[in-house]
Amino acid sequence: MGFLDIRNATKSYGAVEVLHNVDINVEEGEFLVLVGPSGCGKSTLLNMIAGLEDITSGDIAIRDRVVNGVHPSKRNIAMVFQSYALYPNMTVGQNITFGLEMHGVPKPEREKAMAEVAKLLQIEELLGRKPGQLSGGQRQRVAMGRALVRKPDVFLFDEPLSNLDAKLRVDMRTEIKKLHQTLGTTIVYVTHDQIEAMTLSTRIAVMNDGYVQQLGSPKEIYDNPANLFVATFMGSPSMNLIQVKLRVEAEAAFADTTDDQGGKVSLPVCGASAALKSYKGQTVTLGLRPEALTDVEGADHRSDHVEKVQSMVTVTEPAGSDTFVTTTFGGTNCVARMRADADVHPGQRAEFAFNMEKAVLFDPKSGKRIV
Amino acid sequence: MAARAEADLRTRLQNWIPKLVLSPSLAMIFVFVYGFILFTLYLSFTDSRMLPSFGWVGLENYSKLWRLSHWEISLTNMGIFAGLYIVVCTVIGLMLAIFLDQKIRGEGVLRPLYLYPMALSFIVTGTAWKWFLDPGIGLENTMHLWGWESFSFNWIKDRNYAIYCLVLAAVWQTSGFVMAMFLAGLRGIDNEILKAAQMDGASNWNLYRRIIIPQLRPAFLSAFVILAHLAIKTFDLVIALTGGGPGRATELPATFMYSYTFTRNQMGIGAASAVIMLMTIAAIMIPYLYAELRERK
Amino acid sequence: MAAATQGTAIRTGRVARTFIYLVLLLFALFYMLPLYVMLVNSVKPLSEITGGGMMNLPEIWTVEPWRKAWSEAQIGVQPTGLKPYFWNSIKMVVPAVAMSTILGALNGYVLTKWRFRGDTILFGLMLFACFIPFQIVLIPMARVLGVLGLAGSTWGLVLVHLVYGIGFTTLYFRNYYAAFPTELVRAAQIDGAGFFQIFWRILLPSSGPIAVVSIIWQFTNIWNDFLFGASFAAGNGAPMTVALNNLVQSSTGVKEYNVHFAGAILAATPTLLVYIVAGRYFVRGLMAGSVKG
Amino acid sequence: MNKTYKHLKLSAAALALSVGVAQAADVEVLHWWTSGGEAAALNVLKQDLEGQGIGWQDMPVAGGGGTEAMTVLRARVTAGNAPTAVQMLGFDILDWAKEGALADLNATAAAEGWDAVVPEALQAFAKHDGKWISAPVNVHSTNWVWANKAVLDANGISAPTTWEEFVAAVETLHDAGVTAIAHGGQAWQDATVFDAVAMSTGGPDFYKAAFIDLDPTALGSDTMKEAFDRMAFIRDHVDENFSGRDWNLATAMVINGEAGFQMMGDWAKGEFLNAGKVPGEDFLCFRFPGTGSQVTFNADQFAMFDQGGPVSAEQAALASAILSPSFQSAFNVVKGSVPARTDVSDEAFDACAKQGMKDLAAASASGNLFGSMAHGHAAPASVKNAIYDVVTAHFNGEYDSATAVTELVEAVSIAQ
Repeated sequence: MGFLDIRNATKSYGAVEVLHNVDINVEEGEFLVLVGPSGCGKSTLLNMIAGLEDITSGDIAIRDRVVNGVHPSKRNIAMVFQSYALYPNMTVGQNITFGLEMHGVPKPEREKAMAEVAKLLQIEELLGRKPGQLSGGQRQRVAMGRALVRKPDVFLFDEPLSNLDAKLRVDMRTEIKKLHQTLGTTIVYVTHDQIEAMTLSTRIAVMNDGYVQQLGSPKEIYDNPANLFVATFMGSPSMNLIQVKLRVEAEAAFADTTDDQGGKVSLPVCGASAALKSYKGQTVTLGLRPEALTDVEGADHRSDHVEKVQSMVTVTEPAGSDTFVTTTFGGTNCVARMRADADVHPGQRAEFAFNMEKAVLFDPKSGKRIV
Repeated sequence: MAARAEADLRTRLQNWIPKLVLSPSLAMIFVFVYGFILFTLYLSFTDSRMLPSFGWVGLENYSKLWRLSHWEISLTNMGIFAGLYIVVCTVIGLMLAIFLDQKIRGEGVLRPLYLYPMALSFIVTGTAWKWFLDPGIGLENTMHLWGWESFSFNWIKDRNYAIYCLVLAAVWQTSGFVMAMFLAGLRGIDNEILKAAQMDGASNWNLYRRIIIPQLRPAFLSAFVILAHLAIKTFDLVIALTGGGPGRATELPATFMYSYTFTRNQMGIGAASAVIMLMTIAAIMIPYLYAELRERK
Repeated sequence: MAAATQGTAIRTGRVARTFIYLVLLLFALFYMLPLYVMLVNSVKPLSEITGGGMMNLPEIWTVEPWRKAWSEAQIGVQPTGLKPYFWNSIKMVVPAVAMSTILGALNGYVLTKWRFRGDTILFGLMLFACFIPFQIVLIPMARVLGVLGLAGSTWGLVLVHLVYGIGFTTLYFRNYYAAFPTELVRAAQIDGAGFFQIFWRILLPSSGPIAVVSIIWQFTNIWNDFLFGASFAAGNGAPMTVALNNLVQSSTGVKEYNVHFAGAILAATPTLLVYIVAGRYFVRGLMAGSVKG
Repeated sequence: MNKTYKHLKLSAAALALSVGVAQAADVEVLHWWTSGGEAAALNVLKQDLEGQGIGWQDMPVAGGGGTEAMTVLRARVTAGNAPTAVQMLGFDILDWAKEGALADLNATAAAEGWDAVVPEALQAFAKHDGKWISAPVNVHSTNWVWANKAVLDANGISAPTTWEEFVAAVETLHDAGVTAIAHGGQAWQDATVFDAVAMSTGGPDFYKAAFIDLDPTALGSDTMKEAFDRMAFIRDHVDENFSGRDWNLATAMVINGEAGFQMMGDWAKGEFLNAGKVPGEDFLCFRFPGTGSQVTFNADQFAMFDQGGPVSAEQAALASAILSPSFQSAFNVVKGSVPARTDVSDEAFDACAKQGMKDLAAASASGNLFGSMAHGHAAPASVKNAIYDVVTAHFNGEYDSATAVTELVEAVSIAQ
């Protein structure tokens, strides 16, 4: 039994079910990120935790108290909104203490709490201003201050960084992480940005079409995606997916595909399970992250399963730290992540190193990973 | 298993308060608007004359109504009046709004000048308008005094043209208001789009025709609703300017209804005409409301 | 909102600008005309008016008609002028405008921020109610007011204007609040603010522009109403328009046009003032809400 | 008693404690006399009552010759809050009497002998079912012609007494370049002229058959067509701008010598007098040509609304004050009309009024006193307005006389 329990929660609007039997337990101090494309139900779920949307069936419990039907203000939660939702007619100080005021906290205490939060977030000099006079980053801090001052059981963040420019977003991301580490608070955080999900979370729930596709630590999600959706959604550039034919020879399994010229490429699959072998002779999807497809020099030396294959380079995209190289395997475009100084040129063939230890295979029909 | 917290009192109250807050307004609307409409519908089937009475006469009032050339005239007039009024107000309103939007010096003075007629009822301005339109003392006379002897403006006296005088005065009253609505719409348009279009080499004319005016759709719709509603309710204007004359040339359904219900003691026929008016309004407004409200959902 | 005073980015040439100024000025003259006629004739002696020349400036200027219209013109059997009726109107208009605006704001708030099944239909019904011709409600309304014991009282009139005004005020506020970020309401809910606290502390302080539109609209309509005022007010409680009508429409006897004009302007002063004082915010308010469909 | 009103009255009685019915010893009077002279005259009545300790709550609603006031009255009665006394005309009184809404004034009438002094044709509108239900204030006669004496003299015209003479006079003026007839093109003014023209064309029996008995044969007769033709003649001899003009502006045209004649009720006299004109010297008043011995009239009366019991002392006092010879004289001198009782001294009146009083007495005695159709004393409001529609449409050239006759028959039948 967790700190925040979501048990079999379902949400329907009329006859349309938008959230299907969600089960998540969040431990105290955990940083759970709900990630997924827009319309996947992540914000609905957050709003249900907040009490802003009714729960159609199932339960949500905070500290073992079922909060279905409990007013948002009685759940001891705080929320940071995408638009920050700062009250435009109040000063920053009033914004921060409004919640305390509504809960009947006496003025001196409110002032004290406000001062602490302002210090923590370094917004002391902004307290007398109106939200209209603040920059995006400042508004973001005020919004967090408003949440922090309540000392809630659970913090809810609804895409809090999506209105910031790229640089600020990275800074604020770090700041949020730091706050979480300092204060040890329990956080549920909604985003559509998989990098935010990866960097911030202790656990991620990837959602799509109202289902939780996979719940796990960032590493689990990244390395062992449960299905094709998770595989492609997480990671940038996204995972290369190559249609391969599974060939089983005695204990070993091979994924057969072609290079850019139609030449045969056979990649040994390491640690083939019985389940995998049952796909013998069938077409399956081979998933390989760009960083597992590199130039030879850049290949992971600890890996014993590096396969080298020649193929034509179509596009190179130097990104400073790395160079992304596009080529073709099995008729699909694949992106390889090479070292910045790798000697590759569009229109020339180059040698690609496949780190097969990192390869995952999916059933192309169900999209599920073959374990 | 955790204790199940029942929806607390406050939460349940919070669910009811919005409906409670809305209910007095709804109750008032249902009684004073829809209740009265039903009452009027009922009256239209009765032999009510001076006061409501409840002798059922079926459709007699309707058949009488359609035999009255008076009623036909007021319907035709409504068509002419409403059509012209809405179109002219929209055109003038839009033109003034576009012109005022050209960084005009003195906009602050002009805007209230255009708007103020909306503040005045025709009980107030009726006499002035009557004078102004009267060839004997008004514009025509003034022009003659100023030396333009051949000037002629006697529409109000001509039963074929008097209805246009109503349009003129009505346009005077509301076109400024329409201007304000369009101006608000224009000010809401993103200037970057305009800059982009200018770089694309669009002439001012094309800019307005192809880019700006299409973006004013909401303003057009709001203007239409307000103008249609004012056109249908036009009553004071007719009473103040022409009294329905010359002859019956400027009777409108609202004056018809009033006259049959109150001055002619034929409340049944008055109610029948009201029902037909309401049905007409409904026929125009319900599709509009349906489209508008569904879209926004 | 500074946008309300700035024009478009479009450039126009010198000739075009001259033309535009010309048209704008012409229309300004057109709009001013009736007011000019009223003003100029209200400061003439009657003999000058009957002598013709309605556009001419007075030869002898006089404020006598104004004084007469205000304090000693014959409205009923006693020469009271319009003065007492002015206060009657104020007593009716202020509560009616205030109540219809507040109710409209609350309705708009509920219909946008506390949506429930069927709310759109209810709103549609409220909106359609704006179109009811007032002539048909006179008799049933009289009956209801009689039953409620409000016949012949100022509160009866306030009720009538409230009923037929909330459709419009609700429309204005609903469209305005539709553009108001719902997240603010949610944030306030989480902060523990209740239904009315959210309305009072969060929405209302930001409702200035649309409140101006609603107040202007209601004030003008209610102040200018004649039909209800004449039918539902008792004699000495009659509003300004009824008194003005009694002054202007007297059946027989000499028509003192200069007094009539002075009276008409007097009767229109409050609405004119409202337009002049609040007019600056009017376009702003329309921008902020009511033209967004 | 009509059911509708009874129903209303019951609830009115139930509410009487909480609302509306004027406080004891007060009368609330709904009227539309708001112009200076009228209101001043009414003030006489007010002071009379106040002398008896009865307060006067004024409820003036001007507009449309009383139509606004009638609308308000209906709202007030429907609300169960009827005024104590209401100024009313002709059929309105009878309609309300039929609803059982009016108080019985028989006691006052008997005590003061109204039956003997009020002309019988007028009693027809003041009594219902043998009971007095209203107190007549005055009698206006509507078939007057007002003429500018100087204009007539200049063209060698004397007051015409027959239609032919009138035609000749009008044409003389027309040829002299003077607007022959001053007229205001409003439905009630058109109808006022039509009243006199019809009386002149067809005589009193025709008038009665057409407008009072609403006999379709009379309405559709050739005589009626002839009347419409005469209207067309009049239409041809009014000025260009007649449409929509107020009657007093038309009167001003006669006063200023811009026009020769105006056909209008006796209230027009006030305009002449106010302009400092002297009857017989500056202007002439005479009956419409061909109606020399007839008088068409309308009469303002005050009806007392039944306050849920016998007539109240205040109402009786008001009624009695209205019929008192002193008030009748004082009021009518100002108003231009003649007293509703025939025994009032004509001492205070001017020449035209003296003439009017004589005519009234004579017409009443000879059975030549008829209610004016145009002013709601011949037929109910619905019929009156239906006739207005046709007369005004014809007058404004919407259709010819033959069509007008057919339309008239149709319109009257729909309105009944």
